[in-house]
Amino acid sequence: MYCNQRPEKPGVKKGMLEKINNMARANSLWVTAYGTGCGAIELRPLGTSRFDMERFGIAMRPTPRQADVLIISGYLATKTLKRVIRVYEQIQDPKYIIALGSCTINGGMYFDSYNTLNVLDKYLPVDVYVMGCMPRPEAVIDGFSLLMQKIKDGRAQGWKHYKENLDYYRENQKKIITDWDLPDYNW
Amino acid sequence: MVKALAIFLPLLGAFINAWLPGKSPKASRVVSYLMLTAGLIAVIMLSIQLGAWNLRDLSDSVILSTGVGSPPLSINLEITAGGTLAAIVMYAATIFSLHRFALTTPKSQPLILALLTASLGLLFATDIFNSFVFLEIGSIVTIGLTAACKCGSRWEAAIKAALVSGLVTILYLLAVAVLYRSTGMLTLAALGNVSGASAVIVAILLLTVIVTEIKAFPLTGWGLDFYQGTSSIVAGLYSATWSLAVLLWAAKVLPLLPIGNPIIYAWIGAAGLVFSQLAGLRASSSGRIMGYSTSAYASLLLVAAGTTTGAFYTQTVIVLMIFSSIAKFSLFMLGNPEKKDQWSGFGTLLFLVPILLLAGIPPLPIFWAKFAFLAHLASGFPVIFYAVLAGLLLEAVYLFRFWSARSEKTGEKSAKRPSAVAAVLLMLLASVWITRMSWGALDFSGSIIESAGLRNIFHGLFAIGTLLCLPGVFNRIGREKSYWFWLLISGAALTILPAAGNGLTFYLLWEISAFAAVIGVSKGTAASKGTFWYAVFASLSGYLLLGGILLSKGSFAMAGVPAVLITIAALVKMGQFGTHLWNVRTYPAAPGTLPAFLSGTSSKAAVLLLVAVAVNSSSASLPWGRVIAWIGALTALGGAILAALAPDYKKMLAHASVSQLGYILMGLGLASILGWTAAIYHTIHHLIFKMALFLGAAGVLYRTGTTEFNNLGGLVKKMPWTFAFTLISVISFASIPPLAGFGSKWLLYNGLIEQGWLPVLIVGMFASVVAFLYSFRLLHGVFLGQLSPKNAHAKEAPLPLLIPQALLAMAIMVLGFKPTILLNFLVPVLEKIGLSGLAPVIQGDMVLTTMGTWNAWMVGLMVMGLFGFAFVFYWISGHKPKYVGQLDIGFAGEMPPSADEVHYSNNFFRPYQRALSFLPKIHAQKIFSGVNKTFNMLGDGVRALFTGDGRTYLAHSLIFLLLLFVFLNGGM
Amino acid sequence: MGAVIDPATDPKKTTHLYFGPQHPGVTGNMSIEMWFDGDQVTKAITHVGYLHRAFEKLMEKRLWIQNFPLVCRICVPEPDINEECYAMAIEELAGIEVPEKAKWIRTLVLELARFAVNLMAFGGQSGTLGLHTAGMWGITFRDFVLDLFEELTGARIYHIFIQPGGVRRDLPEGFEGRVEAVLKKIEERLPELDRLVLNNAIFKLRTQGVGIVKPEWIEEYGLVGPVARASGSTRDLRKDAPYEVYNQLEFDVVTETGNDIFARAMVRRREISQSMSLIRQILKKMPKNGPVATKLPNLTTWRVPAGEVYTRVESSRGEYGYYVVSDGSLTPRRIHVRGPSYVHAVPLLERMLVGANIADVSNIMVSLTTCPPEIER
Amino acid sequence: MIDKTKKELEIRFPLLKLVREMHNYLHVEVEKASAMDAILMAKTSLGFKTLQLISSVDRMEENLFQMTWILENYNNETTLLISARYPRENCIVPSLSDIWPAASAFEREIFEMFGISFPGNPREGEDFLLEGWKDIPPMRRDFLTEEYSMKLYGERQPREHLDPRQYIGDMVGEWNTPMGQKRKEEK
Amino acid sequence: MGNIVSIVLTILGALSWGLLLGGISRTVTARIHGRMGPRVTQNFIDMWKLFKKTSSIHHGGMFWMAPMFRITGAICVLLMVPLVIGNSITYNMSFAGDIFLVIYIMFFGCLGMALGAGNSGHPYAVIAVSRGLAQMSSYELSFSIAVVAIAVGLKTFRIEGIVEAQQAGILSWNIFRFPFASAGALIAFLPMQMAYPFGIVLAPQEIPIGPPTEYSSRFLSFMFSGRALFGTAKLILFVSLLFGGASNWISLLVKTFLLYMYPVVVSSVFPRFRTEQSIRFLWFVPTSLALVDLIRVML
Repeated sequence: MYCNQRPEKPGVKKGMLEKINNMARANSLWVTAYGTGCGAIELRPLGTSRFDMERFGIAMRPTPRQADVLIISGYLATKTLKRVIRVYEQIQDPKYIIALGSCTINGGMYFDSYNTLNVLDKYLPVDVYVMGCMPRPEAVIDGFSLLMQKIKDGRAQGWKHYKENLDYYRENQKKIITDWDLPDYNW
Repeated sequence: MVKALAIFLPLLGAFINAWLPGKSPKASRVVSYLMLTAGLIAVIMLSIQLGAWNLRDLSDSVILSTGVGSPPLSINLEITAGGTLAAIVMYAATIFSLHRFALTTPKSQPLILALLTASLGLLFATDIFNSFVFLEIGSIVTIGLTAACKCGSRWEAAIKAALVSGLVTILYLLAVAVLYRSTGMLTLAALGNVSGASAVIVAILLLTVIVTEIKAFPLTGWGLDFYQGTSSIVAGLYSATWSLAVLLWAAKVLPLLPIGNPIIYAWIGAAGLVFSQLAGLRASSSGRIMGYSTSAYASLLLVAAGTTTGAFYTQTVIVLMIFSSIAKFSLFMLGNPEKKDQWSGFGTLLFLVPILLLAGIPPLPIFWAKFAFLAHLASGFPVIFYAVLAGLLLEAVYLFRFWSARSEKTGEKSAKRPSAVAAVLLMLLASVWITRMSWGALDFSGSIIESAGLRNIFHGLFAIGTLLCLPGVFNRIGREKSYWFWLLISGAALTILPAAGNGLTFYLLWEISAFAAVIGVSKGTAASKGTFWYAVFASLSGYLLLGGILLSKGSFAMAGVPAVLITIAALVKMGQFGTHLWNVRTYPAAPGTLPAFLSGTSSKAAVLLLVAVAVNSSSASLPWGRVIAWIGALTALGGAILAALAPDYKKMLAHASVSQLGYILMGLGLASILGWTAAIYHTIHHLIFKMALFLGAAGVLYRTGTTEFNNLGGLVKKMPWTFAFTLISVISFASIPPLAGFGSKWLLYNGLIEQGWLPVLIVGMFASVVAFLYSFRLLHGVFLGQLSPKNAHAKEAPLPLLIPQALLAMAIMVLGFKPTILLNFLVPVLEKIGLSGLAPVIQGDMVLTTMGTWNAWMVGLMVMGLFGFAFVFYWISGHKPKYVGQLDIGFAGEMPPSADEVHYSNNFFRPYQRALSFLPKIHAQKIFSGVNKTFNMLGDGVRALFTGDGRTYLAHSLIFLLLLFVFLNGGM
Repeated sequence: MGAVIDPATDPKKTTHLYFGPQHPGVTGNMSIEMWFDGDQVTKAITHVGYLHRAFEKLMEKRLWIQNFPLVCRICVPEPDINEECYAMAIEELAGIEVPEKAKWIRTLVLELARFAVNLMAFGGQSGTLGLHTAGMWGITFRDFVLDLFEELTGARIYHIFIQPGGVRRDLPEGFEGRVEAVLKKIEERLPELDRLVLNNAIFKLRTQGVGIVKPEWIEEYGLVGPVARASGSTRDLRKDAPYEVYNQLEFDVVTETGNDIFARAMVRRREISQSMSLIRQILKKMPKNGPVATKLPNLTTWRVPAGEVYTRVESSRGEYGYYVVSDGSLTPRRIHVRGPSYVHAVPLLERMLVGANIADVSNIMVSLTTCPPEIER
Repeated sequence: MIDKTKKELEIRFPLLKLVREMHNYLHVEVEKASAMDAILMAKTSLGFKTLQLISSVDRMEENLFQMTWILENYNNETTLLISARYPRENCIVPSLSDIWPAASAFEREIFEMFGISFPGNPREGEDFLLEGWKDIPPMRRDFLTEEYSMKLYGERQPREHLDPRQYIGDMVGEWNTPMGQKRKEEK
Repeated sequence: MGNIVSIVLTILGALSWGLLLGGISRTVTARIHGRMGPRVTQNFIDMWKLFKKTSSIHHGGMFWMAPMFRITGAICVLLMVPLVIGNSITYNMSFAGDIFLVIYIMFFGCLGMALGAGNSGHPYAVIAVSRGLAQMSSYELSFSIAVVAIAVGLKTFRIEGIVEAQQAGILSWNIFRFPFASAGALIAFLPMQMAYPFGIVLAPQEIPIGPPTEYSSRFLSFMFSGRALFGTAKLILFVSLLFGGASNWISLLVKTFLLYMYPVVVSSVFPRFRTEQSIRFLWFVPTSLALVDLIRVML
């Protein structure tokens, strides 16, 4: 029914071709359409005339299978975290996470809430954080350009990190998702 | 001495028995058996002596005089050759039923023997007063037997019988008085001597008596109630002895009646046949159905008396009456349906043979009589012919309904009864014997299709189609035991079919094939409904075909009405334009590989029939070709839409089959070379892919036990080869190049445009696009999507099913890539037939028409090349995707609940359905139920005559008498 | 519509699917669990809680004034009503008088917010049907309004502008002119948007007669706002229970009788015009001078007197209520937020979707302008 | 209008307390035994046909739950709040879900948040806001959200840099995991 | 040999042209929205990125093979249509079949796509296929009526023949000679290109996002190139059928570009139909238009 294999360790690729690939990856970031939090409201102006993220090749894709980037637009409730893990693992490599808002960094104003996790980094490998509550569209674009730069430099390796340290992430995830019913390996 | 013994041994037995009873039942039984066996031997000897077994000449007779003086004081019997045959039946029936009486009503043995004596007496009586005596004995014994049996409404039945016999007595005695007064003689021959007013009176009175006694239509009521009221054993014995005797006596008397023009019998009979069979449609209890059937045969007797004379009359009547009696006897013996006892497959079959016999299905004996008789009618009495045809069809309908209702209760224990088994065996033997007699000459010398090429194509198709279905019969489930035998018979008959040299041969093979298949279908689990529909529509097409053949005197060179009838017969067989109902019900019900045979192979018999009609006509075309093409086009469209909405794999294939046959009709309707090329090409193509699909369906059914789309899905993981072959077939019938299906469409469209039939073309093209809907539905519903956990155990279909599919898939490839192999053979053949239009030009691999080009080989190379290139590119580009489970889908971030729930299957094309909703919902189903309702209403109307009240029946008789009087008097 | 199959009776005949949370057609982070037969929904269950941040729990832990940053986050598109509602409750409990000018500014802020939301929702309605042009334009127009907010409050989305006893600051210099300029700019483009959406034959085909809210459901479910007003209701708290200065403004309650999605779009469209007129009236009638806030006690030790109150404000989605319980301590005892989406998205949506086409699910949901955070808080 | 409502209610039920009375606004507290009767009477004969909210306040000190039903009369814009107090242990309150379909969702939430049971609500116990919650109902006063959050989601991360750029910079995505820690130490 | 070279060049050229047109159309749509829009080469970058993603998943054989079906079907259509009239080397495979073959071979890719979607097991994909097939069966009706009307009117099914018959000046183009049939075919062109208001197959807000919902990475890039190729092939086919074909490369590019802009512009101003509305519209409006010319031809 589901996948039952551990993910393979991705190899390290270098060379000219990989640089070209990275250029292409950086200039064609497809974002999973999943507004996980309140930051999603600022993603909509991002697509319209003033900010127009399509200029950078950033587009929204409705399904995770076809996307490259997952935007965590703010705090994550535990109920959402489960879905986000599922969505993230269904994105194909290489994949990146941009986390918006202070609340993803250390809990922000919800640091003492029983239902929102504080440090997203423990559960998913974040490539770029964007500060603010909520971040302005300009800030989000800035985050994207940072991500693009990281991809071009070959430093956006969160997905590799996730695969290498899957046990660590799983342990953390299972700690807070009490009714864990996701498959352990899930691509 | 032998003669007398033959008649009076039973009487002696009766007396002994009457004297013995109570003291030693065993002794009485021994006596009875002794007497009866001796009598039987005597009768057989007599029959051999008279040469009755020859059947062609039944005129011999011996006179047996008893006592002194002349009748009526003595009993003078004329033992005719035919009569001896009937006497054998009577003896045999009595012997067979004796032990059952011994079990139920031991004291009735004298009555039984008396009944036999009365029957024999009546059968051979030459004197009108002697006849009266036997009639009276028979009536009284009947009443006694009825009253002695242990069934609920026996008294009613007995009293009704008594009332009627009272009336009959009065009328009969009146007639005797008048006759005697007029001629001074009481022999039957004297009837010819009366003249004037007394002749009329005698005729009217006796006719009323006869019609009442034989239970022909207007005076059927009491007989129905009698059959319904009494126990099955009494009814069985009654129909095999007394009823048979009365019928044959009537047959003897009727020609002698002093009526100006005997055609009046035929009119009474024909009208009675239609009306009583209409009423029969409403009958539900077995007794009543037998009653109606008796009425049908009585009516046939009247028709025969009115239209035929001499030896032919005798033969017809003897065969019809004797075998119908045997059939009824065995049906009654096989049990009373109300008892709801369980039946095995063998029991069902046992039950089917008498039904087939009654319905007049070849090669059973009644068919021969009916065939000759109908041929005679067709040559001289067209209106009566149509009426009789319609009546017989109606009879077949209710008989088959009776059987299907009966076989629904099949299951555990067999209710085999030795007597019934014997009767059935006897019938089968008799049929072999009578077939040998060759009433109509079977002819294989020159085929109805002169062109050897065409003939060979059809021979090959039928043979291959049958052969490919055979391996799969080894994989069957449960009750579907011996359908392979019937498949083989049906296929064999089909294979010979193109060689048939005349109409009769064709019809015979056609019906054998159809009804062997009916029996095969009945082997399926829960197949009763499907079998019923198939049997009814097979009868319909059979009777239409018969009508056409008879009207054109057995030859296929025909035009006008016979051609139309035969065309309709073919359309019914193909399930076109509303008659698809039987396909849709039969194919899902049929067991194992039988649907593949039915849809792929058997339906091609209709194509052959149409081809035969067309090639034998003067212009090498079908009557009303344009109408036929339209029927084909509309059926193609309607069938495709219905297929898209079907919820069941086999049902969908059935609709699809009907739809695809529509294309063949479009081609045949064209009557141009291109059209025919397309039609024959598509015939072959349809055989190939439809067999492959149905064999695939058989595999799926075998492995999963279901064909409902809701319960299937995802089987590609389990049955990859079946899927691959199905996919090839689907791509082909969706007419996607480079597989074979495109060729037929291309040729057809070219043909249609050549003739300028653009509207037909548009409908056809639309239908071919709608075919995508169901082609995908089929693949998805069964093979794609989520695999239900229930089917997780399923394996690949067994090899006997797979190998034929593989061969067929290969054939599709070959036909698709190199259609010129076929076209090079086909086009010259068709050019010779004399069709209009230009033939396609074949240059190497290129096929050219005046407007279009098609190079299947290049297209095939291109597609395969590109596909192969893409394939290789996939491999060498180092793309190694990871296989994930079926539930690992992007499910909006949630977890899919279960494969069953996620699989999308029910109401697959609901938006399409909704878009269609502006159309009035004309379902063929509704039309047919409308027809059914109308017939039921008519039937009810007729049925209302038979109130079940004895007085009404008396009134009927009197009214009949009055009407006869008015009518005959006016006539004179 | 054929007979509706109950998934419980025949699971094989229905397909079970989640519409959301990760779904482009769903409004925010929520999901609808659906069973459908063919493409007709036979059963729907709304799932919420993906955004549950425990606001009500957190508010019990924080000072009265500290809760302002929290309450505005309860509704993302239109945060000001939360501030207004909460402020009204505190004022009611503590008996604080709001200066006249502050009332006008609050009304202005509320109307601007309603204006912005309706622009987005009106365009978004056609956006779900694939007419992205209108959706893009609507969000672009809204951006102009957000600029005004940014100038006024310093933030685009979460303004935290209203405070007990007034607002944070007075209008900046020349603000009226800039508001007028934005209104004018949008007003010029609106006819084009109308032509694109309301005059679009296919938009009408998709929305008329779809997503019917029967008038008798209004009282049964407690429907409010445009959803109720599109079904013939004439309820509008601004008219019926006026707060701030709405009783000094001239406007008619927008109401339609179509009961369907088109009527709801029409209500929103007409409320855009209404808001523009109201904003103009406010700018015209607003007193030029005067205090904008009352002096409050030391906020770190401020104890709001004990008591319970339920305050209501008309938001762009309808009546918005705060049930505030104070026990006289530094922090609130209990704050219960009642957003209009609560009944719209849970019981009403579950009922509306039964028998709906799967193509219309998103359409129907967007027409209710569901805002999940106000359901789950 | 309000006076009439108050009078009608007073005749039938002993009002424990008149909590607040304003223009078109009435908040009364009744005995828990008569709460349902009062609500039904308000619906049937006083015109309060709409249920706006069902709320619950945890009065832990008094060992009580205070239930409040907020009803509205749409015809004259009157709000009626009816409160009743129930003992805190094994609290059972009659359900209104067969009278107002909207009540079901409110009651599900209160069941989840306070553990107050509403027998008669067919959908009671279905997950509403939380998923797989195992602790005591979170809205109870004795549930300590901060401690819970600390325990489950970890301490709030202290800032090491004041420059946000550095804080969220390149190290993000690596330093929480064991491997990241090692790398960090190496640096 | 020359033929093979021509075929290879045709495929590569059509792929690039299709992707470029896609990029341009994104820009045009963005301009209508009031945005800048992406670079015109964005589609190439997307393709490259998808092709070079390092992992991908599949759900079984048909899922795996569907993009191959798609590409094969698209290239077949492409090769069956002569590109530049008079330049026989660009006729590619068009000698092997006529317009009927083209109509039917168009389904090859669609069926493959549908099978892949079915094998993915995702209900949305299957719903989309059900919608798509239902719609396809409707627009093919009007399209085939139009084609039959034109072919019968010109007395040839061969595409070269149809194009050659239009070489006598602009008024001999079929769009002027068969205006109603052309109108019907052009309306059918919209759903063929999945343009709104007929874009019910890839409806992101309803069934995200139709058949390719499970496709990722390299599969998706194949899918997109198939789509680009198929789009170009259909453009060339329509140019040949209605707009006089192309007598040189420039006119081929200009005509296909202009024709491509037509669905792009139309889809910017219409929302989607519901499936049954779309089907009914296609059954009645374009079909009746095309029937007018068919009847004219018959008389």
